[in-house]
Amino acid sequence: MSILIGRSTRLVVQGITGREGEFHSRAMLEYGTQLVAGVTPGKGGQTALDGKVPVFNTVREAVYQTGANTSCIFVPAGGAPDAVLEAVAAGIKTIFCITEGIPALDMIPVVEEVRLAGARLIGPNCPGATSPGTAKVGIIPGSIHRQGSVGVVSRSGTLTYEAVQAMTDAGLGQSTCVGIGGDPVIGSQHIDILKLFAADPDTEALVLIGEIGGTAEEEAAAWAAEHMANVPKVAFIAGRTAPEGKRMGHAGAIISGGKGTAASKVSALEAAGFRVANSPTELPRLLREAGFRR
Amino acid sequence: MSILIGRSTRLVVQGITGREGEFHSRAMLEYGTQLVAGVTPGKGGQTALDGKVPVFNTVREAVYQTGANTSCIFVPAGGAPDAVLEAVAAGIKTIFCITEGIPALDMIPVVEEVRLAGARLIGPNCPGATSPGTAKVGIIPGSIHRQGSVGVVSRSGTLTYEAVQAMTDAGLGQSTCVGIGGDPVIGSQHIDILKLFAADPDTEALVLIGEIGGTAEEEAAAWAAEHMANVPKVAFIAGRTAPEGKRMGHAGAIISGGKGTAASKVSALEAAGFRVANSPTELPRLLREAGFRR
Amino acid sequence: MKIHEADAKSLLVAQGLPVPPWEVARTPSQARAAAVKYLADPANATGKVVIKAQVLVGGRGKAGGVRLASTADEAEDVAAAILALEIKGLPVRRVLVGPAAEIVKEYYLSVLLDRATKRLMFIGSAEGGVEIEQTAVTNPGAIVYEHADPLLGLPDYAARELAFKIGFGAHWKAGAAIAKGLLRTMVANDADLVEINPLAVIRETRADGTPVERLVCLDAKITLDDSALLRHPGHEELRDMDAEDPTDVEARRYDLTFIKLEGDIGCMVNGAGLAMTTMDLVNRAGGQPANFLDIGGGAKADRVAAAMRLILDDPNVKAILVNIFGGITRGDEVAKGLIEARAQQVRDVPMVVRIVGTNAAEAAELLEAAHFVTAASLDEAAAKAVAAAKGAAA
Amino acid sequence: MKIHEADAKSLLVAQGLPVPPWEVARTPSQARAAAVKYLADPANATGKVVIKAQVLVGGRGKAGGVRLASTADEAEDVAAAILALEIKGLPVRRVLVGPAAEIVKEYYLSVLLDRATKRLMFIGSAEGGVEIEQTAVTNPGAIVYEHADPLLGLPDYAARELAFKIGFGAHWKAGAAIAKGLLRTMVANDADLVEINPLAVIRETRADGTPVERLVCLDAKITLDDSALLRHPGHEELRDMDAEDPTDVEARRYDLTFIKLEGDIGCMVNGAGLAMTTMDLVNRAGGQPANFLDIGGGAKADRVAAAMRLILDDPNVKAILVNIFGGITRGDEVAKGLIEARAQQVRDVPMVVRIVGTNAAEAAELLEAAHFVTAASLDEAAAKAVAAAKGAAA
Repeated sequence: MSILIGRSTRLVVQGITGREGEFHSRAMLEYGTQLVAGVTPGKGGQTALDGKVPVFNTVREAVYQTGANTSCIFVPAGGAPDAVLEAVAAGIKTIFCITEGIPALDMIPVVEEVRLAGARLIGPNCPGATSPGTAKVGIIPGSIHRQGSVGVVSRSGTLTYEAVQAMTDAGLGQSTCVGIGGDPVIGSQHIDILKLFAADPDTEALVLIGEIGGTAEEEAAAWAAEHMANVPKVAFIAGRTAPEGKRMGHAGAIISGGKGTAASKVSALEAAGFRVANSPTELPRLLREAGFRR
Repeated sequence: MSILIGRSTRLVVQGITGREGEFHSRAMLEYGTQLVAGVTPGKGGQTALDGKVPVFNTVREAVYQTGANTSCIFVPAGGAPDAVLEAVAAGIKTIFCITEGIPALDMIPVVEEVRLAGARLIGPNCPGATSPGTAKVGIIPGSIHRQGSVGVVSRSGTLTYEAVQAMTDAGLGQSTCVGIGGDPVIGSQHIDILKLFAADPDTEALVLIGEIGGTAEEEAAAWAAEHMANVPKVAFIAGRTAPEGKRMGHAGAIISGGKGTAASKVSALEAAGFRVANSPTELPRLLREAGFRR
Repeated sequence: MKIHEADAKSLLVAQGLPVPPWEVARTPSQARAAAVKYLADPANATGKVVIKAQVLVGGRGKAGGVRLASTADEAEDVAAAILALEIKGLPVRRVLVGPAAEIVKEYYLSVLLDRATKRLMFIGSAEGGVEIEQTAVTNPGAIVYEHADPLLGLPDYAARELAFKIGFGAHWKAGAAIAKGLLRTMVANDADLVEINPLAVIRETRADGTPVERLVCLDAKITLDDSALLRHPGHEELRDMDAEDPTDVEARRYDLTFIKLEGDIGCMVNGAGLAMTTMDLVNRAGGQPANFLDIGGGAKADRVAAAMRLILDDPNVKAILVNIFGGITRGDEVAKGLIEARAQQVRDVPMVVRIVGTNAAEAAELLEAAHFVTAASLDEAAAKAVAAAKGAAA
Repeated sequence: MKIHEADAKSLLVAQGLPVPPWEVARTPSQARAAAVKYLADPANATGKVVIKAQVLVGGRGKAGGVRLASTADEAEDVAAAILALEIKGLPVRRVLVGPAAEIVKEYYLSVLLDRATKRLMFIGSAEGGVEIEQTAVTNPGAIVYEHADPLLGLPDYAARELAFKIGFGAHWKAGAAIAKGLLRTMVANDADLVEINPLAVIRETRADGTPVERLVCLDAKITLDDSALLRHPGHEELRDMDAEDPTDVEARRYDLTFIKLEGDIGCMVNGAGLAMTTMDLVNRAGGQPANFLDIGGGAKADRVAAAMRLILDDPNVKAILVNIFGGITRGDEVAKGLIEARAQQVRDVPMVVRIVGTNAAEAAELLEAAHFVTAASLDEAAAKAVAAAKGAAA
C-alpha cells in the first residue's frame, strides 16, 4: 500500500496542454500512473499525449466522464488558486498543486474551501508525490525511486530527490515520497502527512526533510513522538548556515525574530526520537541505526 | 416541551440599549424569559432594564460570563448581518434576528456562515417565537398566547398574532409559535420549523401560515405529507387577491411569472393533508375537524 | 425598483461589460441626431438604427415601441411615433437610439436571488430573445442553472462551467467574463435581478471592412433591492416617476407601503401579511380592495393621518377598513391618528375600525367617544366595510 | 520586499487610515522647509518636529537616525547629520519630517500571515513602542491575537472584539476601524506584514486652542509578497535600490534567487532546499558559502551563464560549487551553460560540478570533454570545493 496515491488513483491533469503540464504528464503516464483525463478550457474534445488522454473543458466534465479522483495542477500562478477551487467543486478529494509563485493571500480562501470540502491539498509549489511501483503525481523524477516501506515527507523539491536517491542507492525502498511545498500557505503540513503514514500498514520507517522557517517541523516532531514512537525516524533540516532575516528562496524559508532556526528544529526532532542527519547521504545509515531492517 | 426556546433558554439581546431593544427586552423579561445578558459595544459594564440585566461589549463576553445560549437581535439593518455573525462566532446556536430592512445580498454570506457553524437563524424581519408559559423571544405580544400543544409557524408578523389570537380565543393553546420572517433570504423556512415540530413530543397539531411568493409553503407541504401524516394540520395563505408583479410589502411577497400564487399554495397544502382556512378565524374549527381534541 | 434599459446598460458598462453604443433621446430631433451618428458609423453592419421606447413594462415590442429606421428622416419620424405612444398606461417620455445589430445568435443570461437556496443563481440559455418563462415551458432542457457561491461569488471556473454549459462556442471566454460582470453589477448595485435578453453574438464591420463577431449585451433589465436604496444615493435618480403613482412618492415619505388597486374599499393595516389577509377577506365578503397599505410597525399618529390621506386621494374609495393588531404598534396611537385624520378630511367616507392587541382598550374608548364604527373580528370588519361601501354607492 | 516607512504610510493613507502628516526630504534644506511648516502648525501640541532616517533596517533610533528639532535651523542641522549617516551599512538618502507627537499612550498592532493556521493574524498589545518580540518575552499576557476569517476577512464584530481585548478605552471605535484598515492595506497591496508600532493616542491642539486626543499610526512597517509584485506595477517604484546589491537586480532579471553572503565559495544550485543544504555542507566541510543561489526549475543555458556571472562578480569568490539535481532541469542544458560561461569568464576560478538526475549522463560527457572537475556525491563536491578554495587562497 501507500498514501495519497496508488493503484486506485485516477488522475486528471489541469493544464495538461501547457509546456510543463504536457512534459510531466507524459512522465507520469510512462511511470504507470492511471492518467485518465486532462483539462484545458477551450480544448475540450481534443486529446493529449499522442491521443492517449482525453481533454475536457472543465474538471467536472472530466470527473463525470472518466471517474477521475485525483488532480494534478500545472496551471500558471494567476489561475492556479481557481484551478484548486475547480477540483474541489468537482468532488476531487486529493489535489496536488505543482504551480509556484502563487501570491500567499490568494491561497488563504482556497485552503479554507479545501478544508470545508473535506478534501486534501498538497502544495502549492510542491514536487508532488510518488508511490514507487504504482503511481507518480507531479514532477519528481521516477528514476530515483525504489519500492519499499520508508515514508518520505519533505518541504523541498530537489532536496527531496537528493534524500530519496540516497535511500534508493542504499537499497532502502519507499512506500510514498511526498513533497509538501515550500510556500507559506500550503494545503498539507508535515504533520498531516505523518498522520497518513502512521495509518499506512506498509510504511515502516519515516524520513522527514525540513528547512528553516515556521514551526511545522516542531509540530510534526511532537506528534510523531506521541503517535509514532516505535517507528524508526530520521530527519534532515536544511538551512543551518542561513542568515537571519533573509528569505532563502522558498517564501517560507526565513528566520525571523530568532524563530524558525535549524537548531530549534533539530533539537525538537531529536527530543521526539528522530535521528537527525548532517547530510542527506547520512539518512540510510541513521535509519538502520534506528532499527530499520528492510 | 417546545421548540427553539423554553426553560433552558438563556437569552442575550444584541442591541439591548436601543429604543426597540429595550422595550421588547422588558416585555420578554416580564413574560418570564431568562434574559441573562445584553450587548451594546461601548456600554460593557453597564446594566439595562433597571439594573436587572448586565450589558457587555461583545457577545463572546456575554456568553462567557452568563452562559447565554440564544440571541435576539434588534441591531439596525446596517449592523444586523454582522450581529448575526458575532452571535455565530460566539457559539450561539439559536439566533433570532428581528431587524427589518436588511438588503438581501447582505444576508447571503451570513446564512451560509450560520449553516457552516451548525447554528439556527430565525429571521431576519421576523417577530420571533413564543413557547407559551416558558419563554418569549422577539416582539410577539405575550398576551395573545395560551399554553398548549399546537405548533404555529408563519411568515408574517401581525397575521401570526391574528391566527394565534383566534386559537387562544377558541381555547386551543400553543406549544411554540414561530414567525420566520418575510424577507427573501431568511435563516429558516417553514420546512425547517416543521422538522422541529415533528420531533417535539408536545406538539400535537400544526398551524401553517403562509403567503404568496416563492415555493416555501409547497416544499413544507410535501415534507409534512410524508413525515407528519397523522398530525392534524391546518393552514392559511394570505394574498389570494394580490395582483401579479407587485411586491406586497414583504420583499418576498410577490407573484412573478405565474409562480408563487395563493392558489398553487392552497392546492399543494390540501394535497398534503392540510385543511386550508379562508380566514384566520376559521383555523380552530378546521383544526377540530382535522381531529385535534385538546 | 425597476430601472430603464438605458440606465441598466449604464450600470453594466460601469462594470466593464460589452454593450453596443446608444443614446437616450427625449425628442424626435435628439433621436435624429443620434441616428445620424450611428447610421454613419462604419462598424454598423446593418446600416440601420433601432429606436426603443423606455418604459418599465414588458411587451413594448408588441406595442410598437421597438422599431428600426434606415435614414435620419425615418428615425425622426419613428421616434416621434414612439414618443407619442402610451404603453400599458405609461407614457413614453424617452427612447433609446443605437445601431441596429446584425444578430448572429441570441442567448439568454440572468442572475437573480434564489430564495430556496439563499444564493444568487444564474439562468442561461442558448435560446435567447424569447422570455425565459416561455423557454421554461417549451424547452426546459435548454435552460442551465448555476449558483454563485455565497462566500466566493462566481469563481473563474464556475463562470467557465456556465459558459460551456450554455454553449457559447468560440465566445466562451467572453461569456464567462460577462457572467462575472453580471454578478459584479448585481453586488455593486444591490440588485435583485440582472437580466440580459438577448445576450447576442453580433456581426460588426472592422475598419478594414472585414466582419468581426462579438458577444454583447443587447438588452438589459435590472431591478434594485428597495432595502438597499439608501446606500446607493445615486440610484434615486434612476427612479421613473412616470411609472409611479404620485401616491407612491407620498407613501415613501411616510415609510408606508402603498399599492393602488382597482376596488372601492380603502384598507389600512399594520403588517404585510395581515394587509393581504384583509384584502382577501374584503374580497370574500363581496367587496373589492382599493389598495394594499401597510403602515408598518410602531406607527404613530402622523403616519396614520398620512395613510388616511393616501386612501382618500383615490376618488374610487367608498369605504375604509382599518385593521390594526397592535404588537409594536400601540392601538391608542392609531386611534388618535384616525380621529385627527377624520377631523381634517374633506370627503366624508364611512370607516370601520378594528383595533386589537397592545392598548386596544384605550383605543376602544377613544374611538367610542369619537363615534367610530368598530368591529371585534376581522371577518366582521370586512363585512361591515363592504356593506358601507355598497350603502355609499347606492 | 521591504518598503520605507514613508511609503508604508502612503499605503495606509490610501486605505483611509489616520496618519499624522509628513514629508520626505532628500536634502537638509528640504527638511528645513518641511520643518517650518510643521513648527507653525497650530495643531502641533509639542511645537517640535521629528526627523527620521528612511532605511530598511531596524535599530535606526539607537543609531541616531531618529531625532527631534525645535527650530528650523535645528531641523536643518539634524537632517544634515542624519543624511550623513550610514546605518548597518546602508546610506541614509532620505528623511521623514513630521510634527513631533505628544504621545498619551502607545499601542502595538500588526497583521501578518500566520503559516500554522493558514490565516491572517492580528497581533495587538497595549504595550506599544517596544518590539513585540520583547513584549512576548517580558509580558506575554499583554499580547492579544485575533485571526481574520479566511473567507469573510475581519467582520466588524471581530474588529470590535480585538479593540476591546487590546483595551483602547474611549478609542475603541477608532481601534476597530484601524484594524479593518490594516487588513484592507494588507489585501490591497498583497503584503506579508503590516505593522504599526506605535499605534498611539496623541494629543493635538484644536483651532480653538483646546486639546483633542486621537488614535493614529505613528510608525508603519510593511513588507510586500514578492510573488505578487507583478500584479502591483506601482510597487516596483517602492523598491529601495540602496538597500539592494546590484546583483539582486541582475538576479531578478534572470529569475534567479540570489542572496550574497560573506564567504568565498560560490554556490549554484537548483532548488531552495538543496541550495541551503549545499551551503550547509560547504560549511560542514570547513568552508564558507559566498552566496545562496537557486537557479530554479527548468533552467536553460542562458540562465546558467547569468548565474555564473553573478557569482564571479563577487571578488571574494575563490571556488565555485555547482550542484544540480535534475528533475525539471535537464543536466545537459546546465552543462552547456557552464561550458559557455567558462569560455566567457574573465577570472579563472576553480569549479566543482555535480550534476545528477535528468540527462545526467549527457551532462557528464559534456563536462568530461570540457575537462571540468566533477563529483559524484554532494558531500564529495563540497569537500572538493572547499579544498579548491583553500588551494586558491594559498
